[in-house]
Amino acid sequence: MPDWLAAGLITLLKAVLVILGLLTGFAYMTLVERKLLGRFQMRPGPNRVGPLALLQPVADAIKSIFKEDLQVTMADKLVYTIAPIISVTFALVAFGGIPAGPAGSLFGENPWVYNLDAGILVLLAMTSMGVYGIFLGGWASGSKYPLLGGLRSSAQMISYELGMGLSLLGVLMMVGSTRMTDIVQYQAVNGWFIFFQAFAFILFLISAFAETNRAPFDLPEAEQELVAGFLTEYSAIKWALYQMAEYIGMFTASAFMVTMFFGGWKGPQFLDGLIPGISDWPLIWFIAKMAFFIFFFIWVKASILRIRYDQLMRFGWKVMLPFALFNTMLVAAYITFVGRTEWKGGNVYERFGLNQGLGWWPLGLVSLALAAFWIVRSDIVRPWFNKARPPQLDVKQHVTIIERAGGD
Amino acid sequence: MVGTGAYVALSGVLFALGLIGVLTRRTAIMVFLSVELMLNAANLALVAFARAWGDLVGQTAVFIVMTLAAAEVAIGLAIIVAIFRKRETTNVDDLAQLKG
Amino acid sequence: MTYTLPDVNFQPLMPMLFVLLGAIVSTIGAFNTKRIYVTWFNIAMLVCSGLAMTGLLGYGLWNRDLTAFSGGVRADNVALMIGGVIVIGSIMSLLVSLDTAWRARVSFPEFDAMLMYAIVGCLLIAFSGDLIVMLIGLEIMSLAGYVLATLQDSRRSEESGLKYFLLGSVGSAILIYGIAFLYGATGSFNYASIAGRVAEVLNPATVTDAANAANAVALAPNNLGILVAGALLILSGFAFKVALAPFHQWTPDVYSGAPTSISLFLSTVIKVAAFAGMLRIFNGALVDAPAWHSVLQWLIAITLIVGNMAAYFQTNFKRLMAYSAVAHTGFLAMCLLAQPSMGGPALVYYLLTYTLMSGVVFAIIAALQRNERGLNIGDMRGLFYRHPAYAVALAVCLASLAGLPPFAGFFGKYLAFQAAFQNGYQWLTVLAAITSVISLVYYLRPAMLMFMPDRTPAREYQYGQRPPTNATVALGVLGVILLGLIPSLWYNFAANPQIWRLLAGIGQ
Amino acid sequence: MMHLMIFLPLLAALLIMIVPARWREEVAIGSTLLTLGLGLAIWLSGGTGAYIRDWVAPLGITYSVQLNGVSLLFAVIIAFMTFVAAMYAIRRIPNPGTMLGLMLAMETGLLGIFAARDLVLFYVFFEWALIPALLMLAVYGGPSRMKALVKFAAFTLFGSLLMLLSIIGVKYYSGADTFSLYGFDVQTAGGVRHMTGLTERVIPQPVQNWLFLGFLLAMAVKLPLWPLHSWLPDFHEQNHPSGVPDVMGTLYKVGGYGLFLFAIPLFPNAMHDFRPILMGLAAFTALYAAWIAFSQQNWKRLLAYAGLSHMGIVALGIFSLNETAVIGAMYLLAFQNLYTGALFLSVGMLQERVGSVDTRVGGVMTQAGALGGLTMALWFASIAVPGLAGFIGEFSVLLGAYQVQPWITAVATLTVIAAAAYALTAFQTTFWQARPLGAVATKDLHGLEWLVLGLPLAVAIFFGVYTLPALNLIQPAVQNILGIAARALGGQ
Amino acid sequence: MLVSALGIGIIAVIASALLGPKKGSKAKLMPYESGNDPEHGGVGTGQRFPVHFYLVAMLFIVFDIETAFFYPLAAAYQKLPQFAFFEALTFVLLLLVGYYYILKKGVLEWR
Repeated sequence: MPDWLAAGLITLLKAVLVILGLLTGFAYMTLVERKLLGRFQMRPGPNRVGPLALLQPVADAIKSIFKEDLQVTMADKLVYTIAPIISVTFALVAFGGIPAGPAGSLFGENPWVYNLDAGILVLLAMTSMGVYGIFLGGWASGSKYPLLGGLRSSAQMISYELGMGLSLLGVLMMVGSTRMTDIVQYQAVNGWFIFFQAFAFILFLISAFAETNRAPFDLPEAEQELVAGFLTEYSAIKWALYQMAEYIGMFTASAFMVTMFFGGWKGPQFLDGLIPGISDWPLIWFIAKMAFFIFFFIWVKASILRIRYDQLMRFGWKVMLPFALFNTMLVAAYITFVGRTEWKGGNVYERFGLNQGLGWWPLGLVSLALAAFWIVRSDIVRPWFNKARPPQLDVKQHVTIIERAGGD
Repeated sequence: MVGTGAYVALSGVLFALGLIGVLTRRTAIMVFLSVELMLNAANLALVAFARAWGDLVGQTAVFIVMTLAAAEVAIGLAIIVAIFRKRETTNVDDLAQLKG
Repeated sequence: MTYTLPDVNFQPLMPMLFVLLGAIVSTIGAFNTKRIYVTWFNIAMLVCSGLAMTGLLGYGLWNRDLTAFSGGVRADNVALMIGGVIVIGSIMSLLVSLDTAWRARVSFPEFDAMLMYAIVGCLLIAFSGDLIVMLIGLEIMSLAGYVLATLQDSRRSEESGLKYFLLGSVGSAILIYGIAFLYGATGSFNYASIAGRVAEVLNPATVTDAANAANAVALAPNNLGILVAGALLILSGFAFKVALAPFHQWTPDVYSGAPTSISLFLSTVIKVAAFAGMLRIFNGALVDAPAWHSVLQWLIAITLIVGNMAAYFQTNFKRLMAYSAVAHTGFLAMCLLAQPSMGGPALVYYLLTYTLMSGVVFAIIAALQRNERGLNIGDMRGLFYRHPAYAVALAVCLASLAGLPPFAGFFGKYLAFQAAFQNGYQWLTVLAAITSVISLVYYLRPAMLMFMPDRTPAREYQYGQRPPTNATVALGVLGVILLGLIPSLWYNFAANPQIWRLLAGIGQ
Repeated sequence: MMHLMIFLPLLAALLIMIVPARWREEVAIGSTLLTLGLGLAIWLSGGTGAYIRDWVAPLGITYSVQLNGVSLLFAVIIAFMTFVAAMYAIRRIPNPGTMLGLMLAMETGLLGIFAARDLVLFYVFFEWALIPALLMLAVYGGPSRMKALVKFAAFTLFGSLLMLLSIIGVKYYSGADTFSLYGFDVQTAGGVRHMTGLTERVIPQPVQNWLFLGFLLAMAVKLPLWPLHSWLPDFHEQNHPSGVPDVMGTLYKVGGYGLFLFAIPLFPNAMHDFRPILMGLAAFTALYAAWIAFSQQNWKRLLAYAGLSHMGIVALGIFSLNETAVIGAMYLLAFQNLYTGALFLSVGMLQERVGSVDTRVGGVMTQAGALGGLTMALWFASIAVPGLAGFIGEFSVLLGAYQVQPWITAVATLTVIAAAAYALTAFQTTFWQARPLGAVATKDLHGLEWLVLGLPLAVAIFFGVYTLPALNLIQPAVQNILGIAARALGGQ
Repeated sequence: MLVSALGIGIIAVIASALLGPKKGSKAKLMPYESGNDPEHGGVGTGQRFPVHFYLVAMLFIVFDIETAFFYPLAAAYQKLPQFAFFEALTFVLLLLVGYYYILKKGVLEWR
């Protein structure tokens, strides 16, 4: 068997494994979510199908396959069918680029399906492809509410994509590579980025919630607003595919956050003192951290109210974008003016007689302070996006124009 | 390893398709999309030539062309939307107001 | 991996930075102040830009041939002269817009902002040292131009804007594809190195650099074909931009569909900039390249015939001027056929005079028209007895456009003819002379009608004469007469053969 | 003095735009008189030398002017006729400011044409003079002036643009340094450098023919030669009935002069080769125009065709390249302006009195004897009655041309007879015959009008009898020019 | 990866199409508009949506390209000389000009 074929087959095998894993994860996550939400709301949650309702997802799956697949008369048949497939496909593909362990840790193979130089870019690109699924689905339904819902969801996703992309730039500048394994390795050596880029992390977290259409940004599912948004005319398996895409998106976002800010597959180094090698246990740390974020997603859904659509958009454009940009420039300035010696009279450490080994920590402090300030004094931030100002017609100018026109 | 010629040929095909689209399509949006196709053909050619010359400048140029394409999209859509909202047509032939 | 810093030098950028400052101020400052202040500020910035080019601001750009950003920006004398023309045309546009923009309902700061951005693009083309910078400038200019053409909230202007946009973007796409090919054939975007590589491609024996030799050999069989294809694609792309027939179809619609003060801008400054690009590429980078001459001469021939014949049948003066712009493109492009040392100065001279005379004509149309459709030729009967100064100015500029001495247009035409004639395109000059006769007829009709006494009530806007327009007209007419009587005022700067050798990067 | 003479009228024209309306006439008459005086003074001083300065140095375009010989004679006559026309204009045209301004502007153009010794400068003045002529027609013209205007301008420009091409070609192919006819020296850093003029070089032959054709086309339109003449009658017919613009238009027949001064020295071989065809064309033009004139019933068209017929003779003389004929042609060209111009003015007077320029008015002589008499005298000059200036020129042309192409000249001679026929017929139907019933009484000449018709007639008689002053100017110039041509021909 | 992911989606849809019941009725297949009869005729027939969405789309394109420019810069930032910071600053400032403009124009206001 030629090498390339073998490599290809192994890749395919890994892909299928990841997908099956994700699908199973999705199925059980629905269960977990319902259970947890039940707990949060002081009720038992699902508890009928099988022990601990463990068979509930299976029942749901069977139901959605055997359910009647409605197709609205005015829909564009082809696009209507393709849209959910697009959605789920790219959601699945996105996950494949995230490394779950060091090279060769998965039975001698690499624990990722693909590892590209531009890993982060690919990941962002794949996640943004989800917009197509949603927009096309809404448009192809041939109905008013799905159309508007689809538009709104798309607008929301693209708006927050900016904040998401920009908030990662600080990390990229510090690492100097867009390859995810490099980023993880860097964190293993220098410490997790959550310590240096707390502010960026908060921005990223919020964007991730909006990107995955999760509460408090789950406008597409806001029944009070537009029925069920782009999902209004979907049912059965297609509806299930959209749900699948959403949950897988959540997985991806969690994994991404873990990789970027929480050291990826590496455990905390200080634990090595207790149990040697614990920080390198493959997959374990990764899945554990991911699980925390998935829990976090559900936690937030249970705790925070859904925000209004105009608030959502304003927040995205007026707060996320400028702050993400600010954060980027902050890091850039730090690198240039603090960490470099070429600035007049040596770098800042030397000038103030500080220890050169401080590394990123001052930046981390600044970032943390910023994040804390941002959260604590959110009542100052809030009016920036909360107050709607109707566009005003400059009456005076208008009148002057008419006067100067001399009645012509 | 695919040769430069093949890439250039492919870009030529794309460009020709775009040009044909420009010449035959009557909807402003479709003409516009054809133009985008032509731009991407240029990008492909640039990348292929950049590889042939072992030179990064060509790839930088692609970046700039992408930006230009985006700017064109923004402005083009704005114009098309402005007209669409007034006239409910984007058919180039319907713009009878101005005949060459 | 090592990174080499581009040589950063803001001096050659100063003219553009001034204009950019104006653009930015119009973009963000206009929320707090009236448009008129913004416009005056912009005019001041343009003047500063012009001064920066002439070197009156404490440092000189003239004769210094400064470059920046690895040769991406070149402030050589050619750039400075064309930049001067651009600035003059822009000042005229802004002055006219002060009077007429509110009548055309485009009197808002965005108008100024777009205009200034377009000027930045234009200057960037003139100052470009490689294809990328030229492309960026061209696109800034074109995109702002599309917006300008559409800015007025009327169906006419929006449709013309759409037409402009669609055809313009097709032109850009073709141009970019051509640039890609040129890069493929020569491996560089820089004009000077392209010119060098063209020589190598044509004559591989001259290759000196070993690395280049390897590359040249690797691509050798295809190089010449790719080069020619690239040159022709770029030529067609520019033909769209400068409105050479048969790529001119958008011109009359856009020029007559857009508000007149914008038509002024589009037909002068934009055209000047597009020609600057052509000059840079065809008389600089590709001066030795084969094939494009012979295609260009046919394009010019078609342009001359189509432009002049079509203008002959127009009854709307604004539309007539639009076709006249097409016809003049033909004359202007004749300069490109010649050797740079001869065609270059001719083109620069012609561009200035063309800007002045076209500017005046559009300014007067803008001032006197009752609506944005422009004046009908019949409406101009007896104009001399109602607006004598404007009528005389218009007559002077029309005579100049027709190429009658002692006005500047004559020398422009003379130089263009001479350039083409002495470089072996005698048949083209004969054709140009014959089509000029047609052009004379269509310029003459409105010019003469103005002087014919008329008893019917005035058909133009009565309160059109305002100080800024007067200033524009005075500037233009003065320029047309002075340049006609003493062409050396401008031509002597351009005639130095040294600067045209530098255009192609020879002798650096 | 020479530059002052050329540009004084233009300054006066600009002054007319500025000064109050009531001073305009004084300014105009004064400046024309002054110009004439300057011209005569130059004549008395024996002409001026060549004055050459760089104009557009990189292109070799110079400002080189000279008033001597033929050009001096022409210049003086133009100054004189402008003065005469201006006198008539202030009496005849209500609110004549614009007209006077245009006339003066045109005078500068015409003087410039004759003074120019640089091809491009010549072209510039050539076109310059066109503009006031067009404006006169536009402002004061008749009902269908637009057509006449377009025709006039299109014909002229068609020729002159091709001429521009040959001007470019002349310098390019001859290899001269400047467009000036004569070479000159310039001070440069490296010492004195001689800039070769056009007459110092010879244009190679096959090219010379083409360039000559381009040049000829412009001159033939202006002259005009058949078949490029059709703008002429329309132009005169549509002009202001007073005839003042026509006078300027008549002066404007610079084609012959251009052929003489530029074509002969620059394209001698081509002219020599084309001589039979060109002479035939000229003779045909003369005869054809006379024939057409015979059937005209509009005085202005009639005069236009008469002028065309004269120009045919002039062209015949120039193309023959024979010294006698060329001298005659120049003589005729110079004085034809006088009497044809004066005739246009007399037609203007006639129109003022009877309200029409029709040749069949009848009986004017009975009431306005002086008008009729002076008109008749001018007609005699026009049809070359001996003792008047026209005769000298026409006779010399025919005499000289006969030595070159006897048969063609014989045909041309018929023109003399035809001229007598059309002139006398028209005169008879207008001035004699019976006055139609109910026609208003016509007044005779009064005041300035005597001067307007009398002065040109006096000059025509003077030069018809005493030719020496004019010949002294013409003959050396012609010999000089033909000498240059002969050198070029001999060198071939 | 792409192939298998695509496969899953397609298989699911086909399975459902084969296995699920098909008993559509007119009312059931009518677009849902809160019980009202649908107003217009389906996909691509002159449906209008607020122009604001176009604006957002355009703004996204512009700012996304800006982000795309930032990525290579960020990846190479540490190896670049100090000049890179000022270049980035210029870029961001120019971007902010546009941002300020749309902010003042009220494009980011939602009603």
